[in-house]
Amino acid sequence: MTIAVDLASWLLMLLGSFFTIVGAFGLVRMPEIFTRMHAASVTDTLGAGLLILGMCLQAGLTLVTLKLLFLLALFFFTGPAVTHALAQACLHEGVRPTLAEDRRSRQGAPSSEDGRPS
Amino acid sequence: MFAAAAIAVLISMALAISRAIKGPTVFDRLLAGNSIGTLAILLLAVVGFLTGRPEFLDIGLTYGLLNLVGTLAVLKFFRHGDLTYDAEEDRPS
Amino acid sequence: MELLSTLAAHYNYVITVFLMMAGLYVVIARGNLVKKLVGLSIFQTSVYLLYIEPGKILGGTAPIIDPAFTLYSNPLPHVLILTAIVVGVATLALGLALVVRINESYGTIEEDQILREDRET
Amino acid sequence: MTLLAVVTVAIVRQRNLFAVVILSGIYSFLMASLLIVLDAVDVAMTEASVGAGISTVVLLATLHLVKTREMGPVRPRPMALLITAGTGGLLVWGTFVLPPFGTPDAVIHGHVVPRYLADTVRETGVPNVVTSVLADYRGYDTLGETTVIFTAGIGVMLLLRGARRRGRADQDRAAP
Amino acid sequence: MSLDLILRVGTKLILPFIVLFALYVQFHGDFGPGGGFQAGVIAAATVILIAITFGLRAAHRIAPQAVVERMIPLGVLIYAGTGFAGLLAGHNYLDYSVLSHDAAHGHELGIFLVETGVLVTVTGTMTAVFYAFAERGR
Repeated sequence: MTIAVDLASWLLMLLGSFFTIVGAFGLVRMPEIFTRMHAASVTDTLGAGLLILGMCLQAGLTLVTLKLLFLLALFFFTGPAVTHALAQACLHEGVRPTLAEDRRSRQGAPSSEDGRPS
Repeated sequence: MFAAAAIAVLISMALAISRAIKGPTVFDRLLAGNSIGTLAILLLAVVGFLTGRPEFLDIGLTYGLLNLVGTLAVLKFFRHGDLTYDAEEDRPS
Repeated sequence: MELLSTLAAHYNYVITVFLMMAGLYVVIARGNLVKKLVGLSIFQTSVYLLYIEPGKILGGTAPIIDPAFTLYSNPLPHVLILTAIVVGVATLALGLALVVRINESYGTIEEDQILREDRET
Repeated sequence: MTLLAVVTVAIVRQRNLFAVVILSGIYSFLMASLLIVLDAVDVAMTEASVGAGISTVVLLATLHLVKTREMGPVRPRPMALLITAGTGGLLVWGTFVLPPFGTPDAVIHGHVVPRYLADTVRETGVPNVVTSVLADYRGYDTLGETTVIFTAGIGVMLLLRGARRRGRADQDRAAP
Repeated sequence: MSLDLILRVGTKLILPFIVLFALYVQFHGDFGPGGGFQAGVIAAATVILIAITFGLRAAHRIAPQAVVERMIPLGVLIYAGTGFAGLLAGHNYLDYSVLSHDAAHGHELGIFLVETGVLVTVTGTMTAVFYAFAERGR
């Protein structure tokens, strides 16, 4: 029984680690901000979720598990909120640039300039 | 197994930091910063299990909450140019 | 060769000193007052590291008494640094308030321009 | 640890102050993770909450009030570089006499700490040694710390609130 | 304002748990990491979060400025008063043994009171600093 639980948790943690690294690679390799957001959300949901589930299985039924689940809930609530706000801020910035000084610093890398007025 | 997970999280962290340093826009940096916050929490949990004292997840919760506050503050600042702007309140001139 | 092995044994101190010097460089060389304050806080964090690092014992755990463990890291630096962090954030807030006031009366937060205006008056 | 150094260099080189703020938040997270590894859980918690939360917000609020870009030219000042390099070299040389990392028989583990570790549960009933030393054995320190926060809060309020009233009176009306 | 809808609902869901967590950090500080200072910062972060998502006025409704300002000296007074309790009973300043019939319990109680003082001061100061900076921008 314990071997089965260990095996399952190891599998989950391996998968979680894999997705975490995939997300981080996406964060580096993706060409622009919105696609990077997708990559980062992989880390936030799949990677963190699987890792935490694996650790839950390791911890058994204790206060630690409760805290881990609370952490998971925190990720699931805040991740979308932050990503949504980030995307909105990007769009807002692209459509109506309010900070002129900041735009000037961005002209060096035009590839990241998305969200132009549609 | 925990060691492998810790190494994976560390590698991800390094990649995210490279994005945070390179990142052409402020939003890239912010996204990377948020990811680093998440990864730091994961690293903390994994290290806690690695050293056999997993009671320290409170710190992880603190990280999460404060990460949320910091990121939202920056975003709010960028959208409205003001930290506490509220669209519903008619501002006294 | 001996120098290299000594360096490897003290690698943490080397990094700490590097951080400290980075903070010091920012404080000395940069004119922007906000940047100076950020540099000051980097310097502070490096000092925290300098205190915490000797307190760590390899194989020890955090100093919260538990019958399952016998070897604990040194709690005394933690206490001192806890106080230092609090004082640090108080200093940061006060310094930023001063920066805001300086910006209001001078119109700039660059040290060079402030000094120039002082000389002219 | 090396990651921390990289982020520091980035902070030094960055001119956009927003990016500096975000990077310092990242720096603070990394520092907190490092402190966890060094067993300083209380300190890590404080550092994370202060660095990532309060400092970021306060710095942003300041940036809202002042200019957001650093004006001066980013040229390396040779004198400052020389001074920092010299001081750094001396300090590294000085650390060579310190005991190597993580040895349990270093000098600082010998004096009062064993007593704290052995007696704290019996004397105060609090298993967290950091809390007991902070609030009990070294209570005067903490009283001073609280006073420092108190003073800083008073100072910030004096600096920012008083003048605002006067400024508004100048501009709009002589409201009390 | 519908643009902020997701943010507001998410924050509303999270907020009570943050307050609960701050109290947990405060009272569990004897047995795990945490204590007055950390709990104070988290509580102040709650107010800041409210101010960010719902506007400064909402934050003022929840934590009025007068209350926040009075909290700063109140915490110092709690701390110093705990010390004077020992002094009045004929012991040294900040000696907690007299607070209870048992020395260990007295110390425990003393640590608790002291941490409460730190909590009150830190919450007040951080919130007051944030208010001062935020109102300056108006």
